[in-house]
Amino acid sequence: MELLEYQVKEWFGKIGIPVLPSQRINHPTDLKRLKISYPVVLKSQVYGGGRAQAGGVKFVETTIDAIATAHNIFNLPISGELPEVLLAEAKYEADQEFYLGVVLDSAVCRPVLLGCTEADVEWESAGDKMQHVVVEQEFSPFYARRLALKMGLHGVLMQSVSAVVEKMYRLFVEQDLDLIEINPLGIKVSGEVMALNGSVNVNERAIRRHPDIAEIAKKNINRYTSSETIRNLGDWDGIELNGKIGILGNGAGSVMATLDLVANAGGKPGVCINLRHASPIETSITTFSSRLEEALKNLAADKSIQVILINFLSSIAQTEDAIEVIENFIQQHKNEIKPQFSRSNGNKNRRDGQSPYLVVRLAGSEFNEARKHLTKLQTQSDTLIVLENLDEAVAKAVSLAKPTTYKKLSLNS
Amino acid sequence: MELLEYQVKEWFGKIGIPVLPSQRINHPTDLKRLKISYPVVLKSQVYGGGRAQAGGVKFVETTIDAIATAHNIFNLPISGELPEVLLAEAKYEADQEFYLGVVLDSAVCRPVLLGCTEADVEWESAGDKMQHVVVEQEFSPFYARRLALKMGLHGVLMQSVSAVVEKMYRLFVEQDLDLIEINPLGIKVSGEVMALNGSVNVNERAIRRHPDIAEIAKKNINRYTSSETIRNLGDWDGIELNGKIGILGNGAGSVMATLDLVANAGGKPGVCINLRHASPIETSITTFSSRLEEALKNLAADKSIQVILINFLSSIAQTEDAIEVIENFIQQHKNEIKPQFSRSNGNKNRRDGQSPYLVVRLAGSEFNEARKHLTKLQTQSDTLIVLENLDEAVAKAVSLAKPTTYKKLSLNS
Amino acid sequence: MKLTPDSKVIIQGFCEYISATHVAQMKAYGTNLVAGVDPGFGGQELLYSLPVFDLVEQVIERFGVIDTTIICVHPYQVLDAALEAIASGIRQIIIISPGVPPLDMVQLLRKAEATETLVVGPNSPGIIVPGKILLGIQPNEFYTPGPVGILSRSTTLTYEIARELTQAALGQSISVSIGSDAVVGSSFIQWLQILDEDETTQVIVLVGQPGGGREEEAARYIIEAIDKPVVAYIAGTKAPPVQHWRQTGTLAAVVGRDPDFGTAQSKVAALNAVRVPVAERPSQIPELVRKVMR
Amino acid sequence: MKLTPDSKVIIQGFCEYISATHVAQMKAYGTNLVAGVDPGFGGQELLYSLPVFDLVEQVIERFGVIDTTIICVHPYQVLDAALEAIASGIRQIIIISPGVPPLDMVQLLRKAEATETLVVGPNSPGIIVPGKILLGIQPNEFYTPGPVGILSRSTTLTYEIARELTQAALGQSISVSIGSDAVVGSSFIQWLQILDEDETTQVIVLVGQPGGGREEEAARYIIEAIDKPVVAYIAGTKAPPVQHWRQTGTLAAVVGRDPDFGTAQSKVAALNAVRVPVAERPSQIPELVRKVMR
Repeated sequence: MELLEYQVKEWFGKIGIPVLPSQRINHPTDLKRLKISYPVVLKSQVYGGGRAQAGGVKFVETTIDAIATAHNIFNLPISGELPEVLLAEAKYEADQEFYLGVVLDSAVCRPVLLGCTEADVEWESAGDKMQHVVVEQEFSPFYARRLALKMGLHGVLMQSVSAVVEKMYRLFVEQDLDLIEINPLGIKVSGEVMALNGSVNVNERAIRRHPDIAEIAKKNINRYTSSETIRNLGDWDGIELNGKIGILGNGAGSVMATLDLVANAGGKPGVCINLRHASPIETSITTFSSRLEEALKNLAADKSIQVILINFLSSIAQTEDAIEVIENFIQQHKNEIKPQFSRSNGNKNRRDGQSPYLVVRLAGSEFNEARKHLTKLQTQSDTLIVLENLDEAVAKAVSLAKPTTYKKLSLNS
Repeated sequence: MELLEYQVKEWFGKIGIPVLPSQRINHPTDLKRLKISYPVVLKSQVYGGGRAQAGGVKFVETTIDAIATAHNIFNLPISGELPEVLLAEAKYEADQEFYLGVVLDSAVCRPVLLGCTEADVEWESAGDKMQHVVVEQEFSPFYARRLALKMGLHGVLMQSVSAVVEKMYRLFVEQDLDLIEINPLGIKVSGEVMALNGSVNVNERAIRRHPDIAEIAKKNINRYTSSETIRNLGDWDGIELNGKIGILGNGAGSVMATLDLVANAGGKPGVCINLRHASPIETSITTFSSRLEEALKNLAADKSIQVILINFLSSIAQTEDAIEVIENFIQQHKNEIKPQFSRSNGNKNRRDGQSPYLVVRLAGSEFNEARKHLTKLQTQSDTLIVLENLDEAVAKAVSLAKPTTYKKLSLNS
Repeated sequence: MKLTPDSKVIIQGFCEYISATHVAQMKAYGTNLVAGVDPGFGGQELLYSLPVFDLVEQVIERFGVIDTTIICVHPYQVLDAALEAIASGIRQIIIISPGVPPLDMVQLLRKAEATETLVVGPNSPGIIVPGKILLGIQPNEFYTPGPVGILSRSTTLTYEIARELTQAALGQSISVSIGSDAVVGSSFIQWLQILDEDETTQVIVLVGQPGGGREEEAARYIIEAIDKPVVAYIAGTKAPPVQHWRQTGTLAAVVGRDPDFGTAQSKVAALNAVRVPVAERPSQIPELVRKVMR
Repeated sequence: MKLTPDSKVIIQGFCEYISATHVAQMKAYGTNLVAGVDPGFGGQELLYSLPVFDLVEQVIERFGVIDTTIICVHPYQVLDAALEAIASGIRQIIIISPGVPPLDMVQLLRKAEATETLVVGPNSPGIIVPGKILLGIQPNEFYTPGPVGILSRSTTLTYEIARELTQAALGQSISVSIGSDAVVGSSFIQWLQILDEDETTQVIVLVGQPGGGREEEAARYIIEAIDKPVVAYIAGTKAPPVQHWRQTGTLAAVVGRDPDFGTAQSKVAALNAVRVPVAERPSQIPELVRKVMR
């Protein structure tokens, strides 16, 4: 989970990373009570990069100027997002700008310190310019000095830059971050350093052990709601594609293998959900069946989904509960289909009111009973198919997903 | 350095150790704005133990009662100390009371967790009752569970007590403590725990890396001023005795050996100061010579000191500066002695206006020049003796310290 | 790695991912499961018909040296449980719990390396040696003794492949999942080495998925050091890349890795380059195994 | 412990306790002092006519493996400097700096034990092998080669005793101060063992002072394992006890130690109990040494 610049700078200030005097602006009129002297920079507080290029960062010289500019920035969407807050900050004349970062590298299973004597480097070509130090053992400040020296720094600047890296590392560990960056770090000829912009990514699994971050996460959770709840839930827990076949499985590898099978069989995978884990930012306790229930509800509500392919192979906690969820889902949608069909004449949206097909692949002795039971239901249902063989289940799902009869209606009409 | 109970409880609250609602009382009238409901406990905030027995802890039921009691406690000295602050705290009915502690054990070079299912244990006989766990490797909560189990706890209580120990350990490390205690920890039958009283000792060497503690230390420094500055400065840096021979040396072992020699030769050692280190709570930077100058000034001002015995054996930083300090001291006191002697007739205080003898033992080639130089001064001074042999220097110092002619004048007159 | 049926095993914690069925299955399989450790529940009752203790050291006092612990505590308590096991001299740790904060794992791995402790997982269903020992929650029904060693990072996908092999009458010598988290203990390389030395194993099936560089490392190691034939399957070749910040591509460039680093494509390419046959789907694996076994 | 004149030595940091004179003295004594490490001053100038580097690893790149580092950085930087040395493979560390926070030392000692690193100090003037090598700030003028090994916790008092021996024509084989802080690295026991094996050493002089239990431990070890005669001197027998909380007495009782623990009296008694002659004053030591040498 990302934090906004002003939140990051509060952390910086507390831990002793030098930051400029700044003020949070909730409304343009707040600028009348500005305690920083002009010239001032106004910065849109949005997630993601490219803010400056999009016009979200402006220098202002007077209060009138500032209020007008703030109005504009508040109304300027950046990557589709409007800022709730601006940050007003003193202007800083840096002689040089550096990049500093700490990131967890899963390939070496260690944090890596990153540093470059240029800011805003193109990552793809940063190979030569960007320096890195792997923090092999428990961190100690000498790792930060090693980075600063690799960056080609000496004397006082080497010491002040490594002191900043040391504090970044402390934040990294104390707050369970995946990433912390200062980009740029302003440098004066005098050797003074200043964190001009900062960003962090909090590891989502660790959020719940940091009450203050959990508080921010709770507010941010709106950014992940509706169809997005099922997207990007941590490590491969869900994938949103645009196809018509929704996939539910237990375990990331199993879900991905199913996705590959569907694609290889000529089908178009839609949302894929791994039910093994709850979202790490989920605040309430979930069970496998509650996650299954939620996922089925969301997929059924998604009009682009024609087929839901469930792939379960044994070792699911509370098998009975899970089967009951599937059964309830079928019952509920069987009841819905009839009256809806009668009303669907002349309805332009093909899928409206029609339940998606449910292809259920169940394998393993755990499911022997359930398979028999659901197979019985199959005969009473128009939309349920129960199978044991995975390849067959995939083939069935692909054949059931018919091509859509209209395209981009909303854009062309 | 000790902290007061209310400071310790602020730490407890922040780190999540359960504490009762409480309020700091700077003046009895503050009790009119008490936000805690009666009955309330008023506690004198003084250093050291025995507060309850001395009458510094009282239960009160009404505001009138509280104000009157607060007046009394503010005026009740405990071990000679008047409280500047009281703590008003909700009353707690504990079913049981435990002792918990974490202390650095220098013999095993590790922190030790301590726990006892009785509070206020007599330390001398605690052997059987008090449980301990040495924190051999990096701390992890299982050490706390080990302690709780050794204390004979089970189930929920084992877990809640070990959770408190875990947080105590975190404070111990984060704040560089020598000791942290909860005594007592109140226990309810329900399994609820409550830190009813807490104390910590901050390691004096680490104070400067904790700005908030350094702030408290700065205020506390008044407790260590005047003759007390030279006492108890960390580990063996100074010892205050009541004898007439003040001892200055370089290194704790050397100072103690000199002290022993003086005592074994029939002399009475007075204040002994190890000049090798500055006081750890000293805020300004000191040098060996500045410490020597300060120590000489303090010893000369101390009227009970008749002889100052300096024992220097090579390897002193800036030898020349140190010798210059001694020389200046002699010059200054030579000048003082003459006029003061003339005014000292009829003065009841024998030592008043008379400088102490200065026996300077210098050995090592570093002091060859200095010894020659001071030996020359010796001939011009009434009070300076320069020697190379330690035993001789000690013998001289002892012979110069004559018995006092009056005793406890102020008490008997 | 001590994987003999007589090696003594404990379970630390009983989370959602380990059920009474799993415990019963392990015992039925002959695993020498001596006790459970669950702080606060010591001595109170027999959980899943195992004696339960508050501390690992209490188990050791009672039963002597323990070879392996299976950790199923809350993800935030995994580090503590593992450090407790290490402090008690246990040198094989299998972590079932998913969701362990990665910086906890970094700390644990530093300690594990210093003490030469093998850590499998987290987010791993553990190890099965068909017919001999089950350490974890792999469903034994899909396994049968035989010559194929399975190395994987997945849970269910691992069983899927075992099932395909068993149905094709190809038994397994061992099946290990090193765990699907970004930061895990043991690597494919360590297990390739063990399987290469294992007398029962004739073919190795390597099951990968996107993220990290473990399959690429494995490919390099296979060409350098492994004599036995290897067959691979990589899930997620059709999955869109999930951009973990600067793990895939960008950080890779900085530290001198391929910009394709972490993708299923990169893994398939690395395996192709060392002539390891890569199956297109799980059901194709038995066929490839038979081919290389000839 | 490698104490031969060819072993390579560096200095990390130059605090008030190490002067140009000390560095010159070490070099004059033949100590193979190859470089200084002082972050921020690397390459800038020759400090005390030593090449100065920013990092220990830079020294090693240039001069190869380093045997010993003498640490004189600010007390709050001692832990970092020592960890840097350990990470660079240095396995002998002498810490001169006084005032190191004790919890930093606890952390360092855990790491030192795990890596089998010898840590002498903090607050130690180091080691001298008269006529061979000087590692630290002991003034060599008081020393002369001979058969007496000195083990101490003090600084100046150690030289005082060396001076007494030299004046009495009793040379020294080695003189080590383990440091006068409460928490220090190497113990008397370790050094007693080294001196017992050292061919040059014929008599050992043990110099103690109040605090901790190192002298008592040493006494127990002497009776168990040391064949060479030992003479002792304990400073502070007339000093009033400084009550470090529950270090002296009270904590002792809890963890099963003598309530007298930590006092000079306890140390003298422990040495008397194992028939180690205890001198009353430094000038008496040569006499006692001669007596036991006969």
